[in-house]
Amino acid sequence: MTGVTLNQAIKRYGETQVIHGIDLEIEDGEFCVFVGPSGCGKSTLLRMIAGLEETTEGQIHIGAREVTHLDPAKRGVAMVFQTYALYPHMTVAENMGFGLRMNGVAKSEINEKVQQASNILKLEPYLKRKPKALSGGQRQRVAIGRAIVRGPEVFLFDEPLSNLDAELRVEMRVEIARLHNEIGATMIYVTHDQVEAMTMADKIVVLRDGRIEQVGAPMDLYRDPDNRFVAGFIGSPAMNFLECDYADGKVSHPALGEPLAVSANVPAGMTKVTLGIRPEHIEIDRTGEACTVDLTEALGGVSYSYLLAPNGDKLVIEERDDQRSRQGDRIGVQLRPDRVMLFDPESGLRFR
Amino acid sequence: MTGVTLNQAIKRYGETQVIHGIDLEIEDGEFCVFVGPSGCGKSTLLRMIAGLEETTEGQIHIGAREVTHLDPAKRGVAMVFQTYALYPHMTVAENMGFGLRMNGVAKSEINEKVQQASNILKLEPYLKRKPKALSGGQRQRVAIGRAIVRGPEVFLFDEPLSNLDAELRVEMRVEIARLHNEIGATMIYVTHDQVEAMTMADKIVVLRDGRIEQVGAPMDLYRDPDNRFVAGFIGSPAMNFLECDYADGKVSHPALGEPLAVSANVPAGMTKVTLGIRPEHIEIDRTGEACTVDLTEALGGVSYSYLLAPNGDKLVIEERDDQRSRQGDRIGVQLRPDRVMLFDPESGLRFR
Amino acid sequence: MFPKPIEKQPRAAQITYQAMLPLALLLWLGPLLAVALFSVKPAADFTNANYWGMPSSFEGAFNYGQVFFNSDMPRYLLNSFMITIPTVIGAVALSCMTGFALGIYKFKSNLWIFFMFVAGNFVPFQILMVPVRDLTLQLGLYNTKTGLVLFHIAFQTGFCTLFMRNFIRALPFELIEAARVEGISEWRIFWYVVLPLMKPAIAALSVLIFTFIWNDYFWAVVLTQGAESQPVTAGITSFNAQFRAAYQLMSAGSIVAALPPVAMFFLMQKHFIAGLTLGAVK
Amino acid sequence: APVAAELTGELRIFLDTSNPAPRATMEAMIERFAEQHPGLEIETTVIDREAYKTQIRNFLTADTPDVATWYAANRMKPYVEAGLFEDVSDLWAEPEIADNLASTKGALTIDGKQWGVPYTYYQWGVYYRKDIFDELGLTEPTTWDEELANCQKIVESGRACYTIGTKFLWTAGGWFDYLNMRTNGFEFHNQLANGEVSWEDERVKQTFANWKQLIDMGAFIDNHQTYSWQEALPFMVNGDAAAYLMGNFAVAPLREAGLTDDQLDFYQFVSINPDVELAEDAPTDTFHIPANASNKDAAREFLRFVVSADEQTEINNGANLGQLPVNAQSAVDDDKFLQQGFAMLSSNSPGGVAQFWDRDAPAEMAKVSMEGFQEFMVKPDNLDRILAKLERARERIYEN
Amino acid sequence: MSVVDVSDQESWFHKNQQRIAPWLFLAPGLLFFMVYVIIPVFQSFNLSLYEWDGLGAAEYVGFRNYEDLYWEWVDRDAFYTSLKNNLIWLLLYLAAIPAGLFIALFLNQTVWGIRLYKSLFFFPFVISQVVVGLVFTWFYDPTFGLLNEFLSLFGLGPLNVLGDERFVTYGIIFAGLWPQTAYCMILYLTGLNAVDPEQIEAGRLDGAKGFRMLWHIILPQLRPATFIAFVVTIIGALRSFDLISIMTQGGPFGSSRVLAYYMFEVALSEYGFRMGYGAAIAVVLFLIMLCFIAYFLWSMYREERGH
Ligand SMILES: Nc1ncnc2c1ncn2[C@@H]1O[C@H](COP(=O)(O)OP(=O)(O)OP(=O)(O)O)[C@@H](O)[C@H]1O
Ligand SMILES: Nc1ncnc2c1ncn2[C@@H]1O[C@H](COP(=O)(O)OP(=O)(O)OP(=O)(O)O)[C@@H](O)[C@H]1O
Ligand SMILES: [Mg+2]
Ligand SMILES: [Mg+2]
Repeated sequence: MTGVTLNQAIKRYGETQVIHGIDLEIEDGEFCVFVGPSGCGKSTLLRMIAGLEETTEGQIHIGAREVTHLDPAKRGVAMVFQTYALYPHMTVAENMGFGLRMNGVAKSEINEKVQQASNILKLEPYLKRKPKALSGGQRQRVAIGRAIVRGPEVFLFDEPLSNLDAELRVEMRVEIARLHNEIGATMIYVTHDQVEAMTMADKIVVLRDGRIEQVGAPMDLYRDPDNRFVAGFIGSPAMNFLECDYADGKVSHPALGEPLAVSANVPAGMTKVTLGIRPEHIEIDRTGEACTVDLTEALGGVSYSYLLAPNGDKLVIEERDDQRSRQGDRIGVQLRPDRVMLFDPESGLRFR
Repeated sequence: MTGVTLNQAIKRYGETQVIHGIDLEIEDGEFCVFVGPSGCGKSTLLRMIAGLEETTEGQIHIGAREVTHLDPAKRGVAMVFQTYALYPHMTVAENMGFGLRMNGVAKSEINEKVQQASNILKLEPYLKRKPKALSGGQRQRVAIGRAIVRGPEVFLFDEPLSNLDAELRVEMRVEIARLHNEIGATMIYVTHDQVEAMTMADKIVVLRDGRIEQVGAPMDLYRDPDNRFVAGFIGSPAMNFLECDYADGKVSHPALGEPLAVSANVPAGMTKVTLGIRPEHIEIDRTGEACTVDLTEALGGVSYSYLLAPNGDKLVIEERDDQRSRQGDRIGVQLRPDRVMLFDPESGLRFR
Repeated sequence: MFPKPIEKQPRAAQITYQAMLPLALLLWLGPLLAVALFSVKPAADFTNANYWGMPSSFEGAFNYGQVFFNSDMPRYLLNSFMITIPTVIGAVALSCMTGFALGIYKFKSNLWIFFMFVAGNFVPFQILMVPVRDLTLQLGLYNTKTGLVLFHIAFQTGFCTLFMRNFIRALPFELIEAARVEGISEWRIFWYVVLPLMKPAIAALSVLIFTFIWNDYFWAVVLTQGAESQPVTAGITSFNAQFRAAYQLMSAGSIVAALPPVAMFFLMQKHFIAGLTLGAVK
Repeated sequence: APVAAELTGELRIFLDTSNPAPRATMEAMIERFAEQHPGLEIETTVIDREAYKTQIRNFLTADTPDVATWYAANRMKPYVEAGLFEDVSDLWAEPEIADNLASTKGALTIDGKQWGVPYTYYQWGVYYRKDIFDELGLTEPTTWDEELANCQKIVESGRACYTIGTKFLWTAGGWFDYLNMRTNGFEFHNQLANGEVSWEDERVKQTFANWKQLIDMGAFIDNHQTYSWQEALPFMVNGDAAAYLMGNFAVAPLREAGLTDDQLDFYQFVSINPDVELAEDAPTDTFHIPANASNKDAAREFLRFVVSADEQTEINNGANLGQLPVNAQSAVDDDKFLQQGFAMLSSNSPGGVAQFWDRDAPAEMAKVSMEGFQEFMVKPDNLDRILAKLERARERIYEN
Repeated sequence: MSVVDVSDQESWFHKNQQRIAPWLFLAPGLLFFMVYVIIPVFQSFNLSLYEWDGLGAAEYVGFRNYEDLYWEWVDRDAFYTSLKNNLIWLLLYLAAIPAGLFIALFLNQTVWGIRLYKSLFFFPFVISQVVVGLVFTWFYDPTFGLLNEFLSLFGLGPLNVLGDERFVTYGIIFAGLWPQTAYCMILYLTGLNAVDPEQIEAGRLDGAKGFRMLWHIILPQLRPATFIAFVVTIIGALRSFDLISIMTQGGPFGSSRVLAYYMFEVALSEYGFRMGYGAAIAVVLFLIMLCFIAYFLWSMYREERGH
């Protein structure tokens, strides 16, 4: 059992509290991704798990052991940094074997482990090179290799791909996913990249201001967010939100024409709700005239139109077929009612 | 008339020639985007227009004036740099007014113009700040403001958004597009971002190794590329290319099952052609078994599946509906014949 | 690049520039060239008031021979080396450690200790003169190379710490964190991770300190006297007393005294300039 | 010596005679002393002459030798007052020394006790280019008027009368010594050195007025403030200056520079005020026993040995120090300058013998005043300001 | 809750490693620095209240030494001269900054062999001030110095720079400017390397050229280099000792003294050994320098906070 459990974990820097009592259970072998806006505490949380930051209050367990105040070295974790943090004066092989060497492991054993890891990561041709002589992707692979060699129970990644360019990012993403399949260790991964989070995670943890907003599988979060923040954060382009009047199970908004019946447990007496709908769940009604196309962006296979509702609200819709809207067109929209979500305008909580 | 015309423009650095006789006509008020792989000469070309690089041979006209050997300041152009290149010791207002000040414009007039520009870009609250105290997006806006204030006939942008993070990039993209609509000046814009090129350009110039591959409106390039390079370069995920046998107007490939009839003017005697098809123009035939799903990536509204053809070729397909493939599935594919393109395997030229 | 690259300017400007470079250099190094010229002249040239003309005969070998075989110069040179080299080693070693401590660890008094080093580095060293002299006397190290070396090490530690700490600050902190996660003790992090990365700084600093110490005159005068322990800067004054008004010998002596740092500078030019960039401009 | 044979232990001797010739002389002398005392282990340390002046402060308090060289008069006063020198009045009571060294006793006496013994001294005076004097038809002057007349002729011939280099100040002190002693007498000079007379005293002003006469007529070379005494030698060698007021040690470099004894001669500084007796500068170099010495018996024996008539003859002869022996029983080398100097000091210096300005006046006062002399030589018009400054310094320095 | 074993010495050290380690690393350097630099500063303060000739016992005299300094100031004596000269040094030495900038601009090109030129121009900084002093002494020599040969070409001179109390300080400062300019030059050369080329281009587009480009765009970016050049020049000016000692020994008649030299002269030279008085002079010098140290530390503090 080498899952990771956080129990009311709190982090303060002097007066300012940046992590507010996080409870989280990460299963053995799970791939868990932390996402959230910049400054929400993703890195801090990860570094608390690694032991690089003191945990102010609460407990952290790795497997059955409590590690809250343990030395980083003793936690059985390995970390991969955004900047790779390779030792520039050592060759790839030395980089990977360094931790073992310092801990007095025999040469032959080190060699063997380095060999294994470089096998997995296809690093053999580069073992004798210094990091300088490697490309960004290769460096990142070495950093991962260094983590693997130590055979940790938990891997920690802090935005490991954000220094790579788009193409390489895709490649390495696939690589890390493959690695996870192969060695099956628990992995915790911080990113702010939608695509990485969606495609790699078994479980996504959405953080905001040092608190967990929602935890769940990627498509669960996409389809079934708990609140407006998660709904808006996951998915690109972001979900559209319209402030609507609500009455009798129906929402009305100038953009919609007819009030729309939505099945959601809106508490009695609510007259205003926030409606959420993703761009791809809006269909165009070319006979309608309620909205104006403000701008269209054709990306090739898909295009996005930015609509202005009669009351000035904005809506993004996705169009796929070749017959697309043009700037200035007046069109109507129809929302797929099963995809419409309603949120409390105050708290942002979703009415399910 | 303030279009830009390049006439056999050539640039050499010592022995190495990096721009090979470019002929290009950019209309007055047009938004022209240069794209191409890294090192193809986009920046060099832009800087030749700006006058920051000597033009070795050929002529450059801005409007009716020949400017080939004119001082940058005298060309009536303004440039926005990737790194913003704001003067760190001047306030926003001073930054924007600096060019006018250098040209001896009266204080009151400078103030007025700065005011106008900051109006357009919503920079009023920041006029007194130093660039250090601004966010990336604000800085970029100031850089644009500085360009506007000088009232140039031509705006030049060199990857102006690539230092911003994803969200801001979208925002600023819309902003620049709006600005172009508003002031209607000629703009030349260098980027390597697909989305920017597709959404902003009136005209895209695809460069490769210092030569123009194709010039045209974005969707024209997307739908009707002249050659394999352009076809592969424009669109994301990239077009799939399959090396096929060709006979009697039909192409055959292990992934396809039946040979597929394609209408294209393939020269007589050709037995091998390269077939190109975009991911969104492939349909899944769940009864088929020719291909294996190697990996799927669900991004929410859309998901991409990476297929392995029986002969090991790779194919990416886009799936939108909720019933998606899973890793290991065996499926067949059907290409939309009207969307299939054929290219000469040698020269890469398209058979239309 | 500012000013505008000369190769982008008209041919005439380029040629003028190329021609002006050696001229300017001659002018700039004029005084030194004069000394070099003096050092190969025969004594007769000075009595005949042929100060600035060509040597009437080339006496370089004789003059330098005098310096090396007929004066205390070799001893002074040797002293200089015996003072400079241990100082360089000591100051660099100490400051590697202080720089590491101040650059890597977060503790309350960190910044204050750092500032203390910096401030001490800029203290007018005259204020240290009397107490340091007394201290050295009490330690029985007055007029010994050791006494001079110890003080130099201590005083240079201020500057070196400033330099090293800023250099270490600029290293990616993740490297240390990575090592910590790997379970490497602090001492070994210093030894195996940080020290190898500081090689360029160490090289740069060594050259700098070498020059500083070699050229030190003040402390040489305050803490030592006599040929058995004085370095060449102080030695050259008594050398000059010995050969008073023998300009050719004084010149030769000066050239000899100036040579080692110059040689050092040329050998390690790259590091030297890098060192100034790092240590100073930072 | 009768008691000598039993001496044992270690004898450490510090010398400041660092120039090659004197060094060899002293080492040879010590060698001879060692031969007489085979039981004694002698260790000699030679320290650079300039360095010695500051180092003596250190070794007198720590790591002390048994015998050390130094200078007489006020120069030894700080150490005597600090109790760092041994009282050797007992030696001076011994007839051999009492009888033969009487002439230098005063220079080594403070508070009525003697604190060391001299081993050599040398005369000061005017060294001049006899050939130039001959060329201009001049003779050695003896009075101030003759001096001025001579000088006038020399200046008219396009030369300076005197070369001098005042960069290190003390050479100007020599001029002041002579001018003041000749103008106001030895007693007055001593009082001034001891801070008993005001610098703004009319008599002092008279001294400077005499000096100014020379300055105004261009007697001294230009730019002397930029030269050391050695750097001023070439002016004399090249014939740009006719004379040099200097100690006898100047003879060697002048000879080395190629002047023969035919070209070079010596005369006593002229008398100015006929009412005062002639007095001379004759700096005395000395040996002392530090108070912390460990082998004082041997040290005393060494001092006796140094001043003995034979040794004095030996070490001061032309081949060695080339200076004057302090023992009246010794023979003076027949070098012409030594002979003249010896004659002058023993028979023509009734006023007394001064040590030299920077040995007679306290160090601080010497420093400030010599700076003043230098300034005066360059800007004689500043005299009042200079004297006011010296007077202020006097008030401060002698106060405690 | 599992408690870590504290009984073992090893493990206690390990547990507190991060807290103890910096002090262990600091200890030797700090010890040295304390003993040789920090404590002596305070000792000097203390000593300045005593009168002591370095031999006997020190006598407490309170502020007597400072009082004497004050009177020297009032009487325009040595202390006054030294302080005045120090101010002249401070002011004129700063000329090294524009001069260094000028040479740096001149050399900031990429022609063949420029690297060699740059290092040769840096040369004067590497050689000892003792040698520099000697060289310039000859340069100024009233009988054969190059300066006078040069002046005589214009029918001027002769000038005895080092022998004339009106010129001597300027003459020495000029000699000092030679290596100091080289130092500033190298600082500016490295600074110019770091100038953002895009800003220069932006400036060109904005129509700034030549001096206006330098003033408005380059100089502001060279601020860090200028700052360091300023600091090292000020400190160099206040520390100036070697040149004076070699070239004039404070003369003629003490007119080229500065505090640093005066202090040495008073405390340790042949006629000196007024230790307390010397310490008092050093304290004054220290207080002047303290303004600059404080300014420097304050700038650094702001920057540290900025990060
Ligand atoms: N040493 C510190 N002292 C005070 N506050 C800190 C410190 N380190 C981080 N913080 C604060 O803690 C919060 C969380 O920072 P953290 O680096 O964990 O954010 P993040 O989610 O990783 O952001 P990003 O996506 O930008 O990396 C931020 O508001 C930050 O300002
Ligand atoms: N000063 C120079 N000397 C020699 N070659 C140069 C110089 N500047 C650019 N080049 C070469 O010119 C070519 C075009 O460079 P340019 O910067 O225009 O490419 P780019 O298309 O802007 O690339 P990127 O997308 O990476 O910015 C490159 O191959 C580059 O190596
Ligand atoms: Mg982070
Ligand atoms: Mg580019």
